[in-house]
Amino acid sequence: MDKLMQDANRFVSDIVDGLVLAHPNQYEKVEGLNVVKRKGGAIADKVGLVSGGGSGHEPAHAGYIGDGMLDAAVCGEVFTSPTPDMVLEGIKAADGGAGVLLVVKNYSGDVMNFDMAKDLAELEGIQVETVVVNDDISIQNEEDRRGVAGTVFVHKIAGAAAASGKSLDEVKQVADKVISRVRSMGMALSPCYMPESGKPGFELPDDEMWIGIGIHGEKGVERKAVAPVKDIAAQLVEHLTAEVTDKRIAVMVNGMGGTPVSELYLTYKYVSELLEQKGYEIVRPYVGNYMTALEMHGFSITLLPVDEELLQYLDASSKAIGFLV
Amino acid sequence: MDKLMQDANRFVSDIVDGLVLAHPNQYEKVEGLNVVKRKGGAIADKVGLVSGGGSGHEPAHAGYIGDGMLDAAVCGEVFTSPTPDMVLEGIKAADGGAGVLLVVKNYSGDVMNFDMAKDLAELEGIQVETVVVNDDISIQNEEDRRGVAGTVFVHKIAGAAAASGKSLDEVKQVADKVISRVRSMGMALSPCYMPESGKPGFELPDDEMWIGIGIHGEKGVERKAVAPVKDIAAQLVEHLTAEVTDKRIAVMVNGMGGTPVSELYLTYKYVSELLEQKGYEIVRPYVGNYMTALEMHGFSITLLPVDEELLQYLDASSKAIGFLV
Amino acid sequence: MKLTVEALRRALLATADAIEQQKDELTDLDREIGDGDHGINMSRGFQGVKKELEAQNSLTDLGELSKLVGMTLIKTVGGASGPLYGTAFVKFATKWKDKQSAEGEDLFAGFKEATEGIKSRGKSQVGQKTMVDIWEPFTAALQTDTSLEKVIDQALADTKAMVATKGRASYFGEETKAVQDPGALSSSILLKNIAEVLLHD
Amino acid sequence: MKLTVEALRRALLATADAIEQQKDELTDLDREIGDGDHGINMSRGFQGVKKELEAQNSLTDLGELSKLVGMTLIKTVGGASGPLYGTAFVKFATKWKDKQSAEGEDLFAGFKEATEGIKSRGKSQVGQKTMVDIWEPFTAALQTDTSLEKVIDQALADTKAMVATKGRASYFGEETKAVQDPGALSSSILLKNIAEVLLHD
Ligand SMILES: Nc1ncnc2c1ncn2[C@@H]1O[C@H](COP(=O)(O)OP(=O)(O)O)[C@@H](O)[C@H]1O
Ligand SMILES: Nc1ncnc2c1ncn2[C@@H]1O[C@H](COP(=O)(O)OP(=O)(O)O)[C@@H](O)[C@H]1O
Ligand SMILES: [Mg+2]
Ligand SMILES: [Mg+2]
Ligand SMILES: [Mg+2]
Ligand SMILES: [Mg+2]
Repeated sequence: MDKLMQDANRFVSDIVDGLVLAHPNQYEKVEGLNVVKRKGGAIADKVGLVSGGGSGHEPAHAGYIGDGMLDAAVCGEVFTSPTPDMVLEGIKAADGGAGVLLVVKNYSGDVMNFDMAKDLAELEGIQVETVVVNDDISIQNEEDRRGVAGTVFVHKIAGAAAASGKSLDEVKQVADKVISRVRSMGMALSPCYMPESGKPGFELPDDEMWIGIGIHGEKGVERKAVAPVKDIAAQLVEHLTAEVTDKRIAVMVNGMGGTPVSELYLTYKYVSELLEQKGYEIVRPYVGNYMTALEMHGFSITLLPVDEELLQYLDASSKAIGFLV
Repeated sequence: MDKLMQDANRFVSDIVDGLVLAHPNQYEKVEGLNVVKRKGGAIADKVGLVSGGGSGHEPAHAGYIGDGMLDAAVCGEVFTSPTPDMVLEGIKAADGGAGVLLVVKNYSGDVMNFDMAKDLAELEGIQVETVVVNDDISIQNEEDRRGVAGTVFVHKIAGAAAASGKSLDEVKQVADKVISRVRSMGMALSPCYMPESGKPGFELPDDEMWIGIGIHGEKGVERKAVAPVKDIAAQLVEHLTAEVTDKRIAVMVNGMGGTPVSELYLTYKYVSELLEQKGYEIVRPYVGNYMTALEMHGFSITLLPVDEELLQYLDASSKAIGFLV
Repeated sequence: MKLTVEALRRALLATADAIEQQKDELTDLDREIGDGDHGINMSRGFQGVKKELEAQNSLTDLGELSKLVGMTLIKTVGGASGPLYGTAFVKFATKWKDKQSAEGEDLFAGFKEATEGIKSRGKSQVGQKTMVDIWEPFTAALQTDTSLEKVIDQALADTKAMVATKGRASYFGEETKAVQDPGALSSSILLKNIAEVLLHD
Repeated sequence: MKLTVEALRRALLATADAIEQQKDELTDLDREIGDGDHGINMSRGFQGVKKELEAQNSLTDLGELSKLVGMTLIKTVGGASGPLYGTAFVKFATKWKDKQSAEGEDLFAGFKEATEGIKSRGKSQVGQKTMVDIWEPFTAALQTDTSLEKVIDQALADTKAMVATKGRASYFGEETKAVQDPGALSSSILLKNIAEVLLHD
C-alpha cells in the first residue's frame, strides 16, 4: 500500500483538519467532530444543504462547501456512513431557519443514518427533507443503484437553487429533477487500499480492469482485459446512452482519485467523440477528480440532460474549492 | 503499467485535444501542433507569457493559460522538451506587440530549445525575454537545480503582472524575484510509467520511497523506508527552511499526479504544523496536483517568501483552469 | 434461560474480544462482497461498548444497559451495521425497561422486537443474505427446545448459500453464493455469546 | 578517407536502423541516469531523417544534406539531444556548403565545427560524461592514424567510468559511474556508421 499518512486511526480527521487549515477563510470544523461547515455558519433564511457519507471520496463532500453549493458536510470513517449524531450536527450547522436538504447517496448505511438524524433534527424543530441519489447504472436493479459522481451535479444545482433564494420544497424539487435524469458508470484499472487494514478492495492483475465499479473500492460487475481507452469509453457510453435519450447534456469525466488529469483529458477526448457521433450535444463538459475512491485509478462518466433551468444553476457562481465557477 | 490511453504515439496530442475540447471557450490549439493558446489569441499591448516543456506535468503547462496567467503553452513529448519551431509558434501566438516572456525550467533541453526559439522569434521582430526557474533544492549544485512546482508561482505572479499592464522588463523582473526566492523539494512513493516504453522511471519496493525526486520520473537522491508522513514532511521542511529564512510565506503542497487530494490535505496538515513550529507564518496555502509527473504518487513542498507585491499578484484574478482565483 | 444484567454485560465483553479476534476475517468477507470495513466498524463499535461498560459498572437495569449499548453502537459504528445493531439494542431497551433480568416471554419479546427493528430499519426480510438471517431463526429458537448454538450454525450455513439482495453485497449477485455475509457472521458472534450466558448460567 | 553525399546518406540510414535496434537499450540507460526517453527521442528523430532522405533522394550537396538532417533533428527530437545533434549537422552544413564530398582538412573542419557547436550549445566540455566525450576524441582521431572504431570504443569505455556533471545525469552524481551515458552511446552509433563509410568505401 502506497499512502501518505500518519496514523490509520486519524486518517479521516487528518484529512479534514488539513482541508480546514488550507482554506481557513472558507471552512470550519464542528468542534471535535469530522463535520465541516462554512466559515461563519449558516446563512439566515437560506435553505441549508448538507451532504456527506463515508470518507475517501475527496474533494467530496467537504470540498463542495462554499457559497453556491453546500453548507455543511458530514465525514464518516473511510467508506463508512457517518453516525446520526454527526449528521445532526451537520444539519444544525446548516440550518438558517429555512430548513435543510440532505443529499444522501443510495447506500443502506447512508440512508439509515441520515434518516435517524432527520428524526432527531425534527425533534429539535428543524425542517428537514432528504433526496437520495442513485445514478450508478452498473447495478441492474434500480432500487439498489448506488449514488456516485452524479451527486456532484446534485450538490451544484441544488446549491445554486438554494443560493438563489428558493424554498426547501423548490430546492428539493430541482434536486429530484437532477436525480431523475443523471446517470453514471465507472471503471477501475487498479484498486484502492483501506488505510486501516492496508488491504486492497480487490486483487486485479495489471492487464485486467473492472467495469461497473462503485466508489467504495469494491470490485465491479465485469472483469476483462485492459483495452484502449476508446473501447472502454465506448462500453460505458453504450450503457449510458441506452438510458439517457435526451441529447443536450452536461458530461462529467470523473477520476477515481489516483488518475492524473492528463489521462482524464485524454479520456474526455474519446468520450466526447463517441457521444457526438451518437448525436449528443455536450453543452457543459467537466473533467477532474470530483468523486473519488481513495487512490483508485480509473474513471467514471456521468451524463446529465439539461434544460435552461439546470444550465443556469450549473453556471451560477460557486466558491466551493472542488467546483469553482 | 496502468494507464488510460489509446495509442502511445498520440499520447500527448490526445491530452492536448481533450483539454481544448473540454474548455472550448478558453483554449485553442495552434493548427497541427501541440501548442495551446488562449482562445482568440494574444491580447494587444499586453506582455505575452509563454511556458512549456515536456508533457506529463498536467495541468502544467496548458492548464495555466487564461486571463491572469499564461497566453500560450508549448507541449513537448512526454518529459521531452519541445522543439524550437514549436516554441516559436507559441511565442507568435502570445505576442500582442508588447513582447513575450518565456518561462523556462532549468533543464539542458528546455534551455537550449527555448533559446533557439528566442533567436528565431527575434529574427521575426518579436521582443523576447527568458527566465529560468530552478527551485528544486534536492540538487546540491545550484547551477544544475531543476525547475519544478515553483514554476507555477512564477506563472501566476508574472501572469498577474502582465495582466496589470506591466512592461516586459517589469514582468521579467518580478518573475526573477519569484525565482530568486522560491524553493521546492519532493518525494515519491511510487514511480510513473513512460507511455511508450511502458517502463517505470525506477523500480521501488512497496515499503521504500525516494526523497529528492524531480518531475520527470527519475529517481531521487535518497532512497529509504517509507515513514509516517510527518517524518517525511519534516525531512523536506528541514532542507527547505535551511534555505528559506524569511518567515512570511506562501506554501504549496503539490501532488505528483497520482496522489489523491485526500492525502495532499492530510500532508498539508503536518507540513503546516511543522512550519508553524519553526516560526513561519503561512499566509497563502495551496494544495493540489499542480506540477505532476504522469501518475507518480508523491508530493513536493514549495515555499515562497512573499511581500505585498507578490501577495497582490498571487491574489489577482486568474481564469486558468489549473489555478482559478 | 434467564438473561441478567451481569450475564448480558459478560456476553457483550466476550463479544468485544471475539470481534477483535475475528476482525480481519469480518473485513475480508466484506472485501469480497462489500466494501472491506465490517471488521473495522464492528471493532470500533464494540471497543466503544467495552469502554462504556467498564466506565459504568453500576447499571442494574437491563433496559438501561441495552440503551447504553444501543446508543454507543449508533454513535460509533456508522455504516449499515451501526444503525442496525444500534436499533436492535434500543429495541431490547423498550421491552426490558426497568427489568433486572428477562426470561421466557420477556426474553423472547426483546429479541422479537430487536429483529423486527432491524428489519424495519433496513427495509429487509429473511432470505436476503443479511444479519436478519441469523437474528430471525435465533429468535424463533428461543421458543423451542432446539440448541441455540446449533440453530446459529445452521443459520450461518444457510445464509452463506443465499444470493444477496440487500445492502452492498447485492451488487455482486450470484457471486455472493460462495461467500459468507459479514454481518451474518458478526451477528452469530454476538448471539452465540448471548446463547452461552443463557445456557450455561 | 572521403565522405560523399551518397556515403553520408548510407551512414545515416544505417544509423536509423541501428537506433531502432538499440532503442530500448538507449531508453533503459536513460532510465538509469536520466528520464527514460533517449531511445524514444532518437528513434523519432532518425525515423524522421530516414523519411526525409527517402523523400528527397536527389540531393547532391553535402551541405544541403547536412542542413536537411540538422533541421529534421531539431524539429523532431526535442529534449537535450535534439538541439545538440541538430546543431552538429547544421555546423557540418556551414563547413560543407556546396561540396559534393569532404576529405582531409575539410572533413576534419566539419567535425571540429560540429563538436564545438555541441559544446557551445550545451555549455559543456569533455569529461562531463556526455556525447561530447565521444565527438571530441573521434574528431581528434580524424587527424591521426588511429583506427576510428577503436577510438570510439575507447571513448565509450572512458565515458562510462566518468561521473556526470552535465544534463539530467548530473543529478545522480557518483552513481553514474556504473552506467553508460545514453547520449554517448547514441553518438557512438552515429559516428561508427560514419566511420564505416569513411573506412570501407
Ligand atoms: N438493509 C439491510 N438490512 C439488514 N442488514 C443489512 C442491510 N444492509 C446491510 N446489512 C448488513 O450489514 C452488513 C455490512 O455492514 P458494514 O460493512 O459495517 O456496513 P456497510 O455496508 O455500510 O459498509 C452486511 O453484511 C449485512 O449483514
Ligand atoms: N549540456 C549538454 N551538453 C552535451 N550533451 C548533453 C547535454 N545535456 C544532455 N546531453 C546529452 O544528451 C543526452 C540525453 O538526451 P535525451 O535523453 O534525448 O534528452 P533529455 O535529457 O532532455 O531527456 C545525454 O545522455 C547527454 O549525452
Ligand atoms: Mg462501509
Ligand atoms: Mg527527456
Ligand atoms: Mg462494509
Ligand atoms: Mg532523456
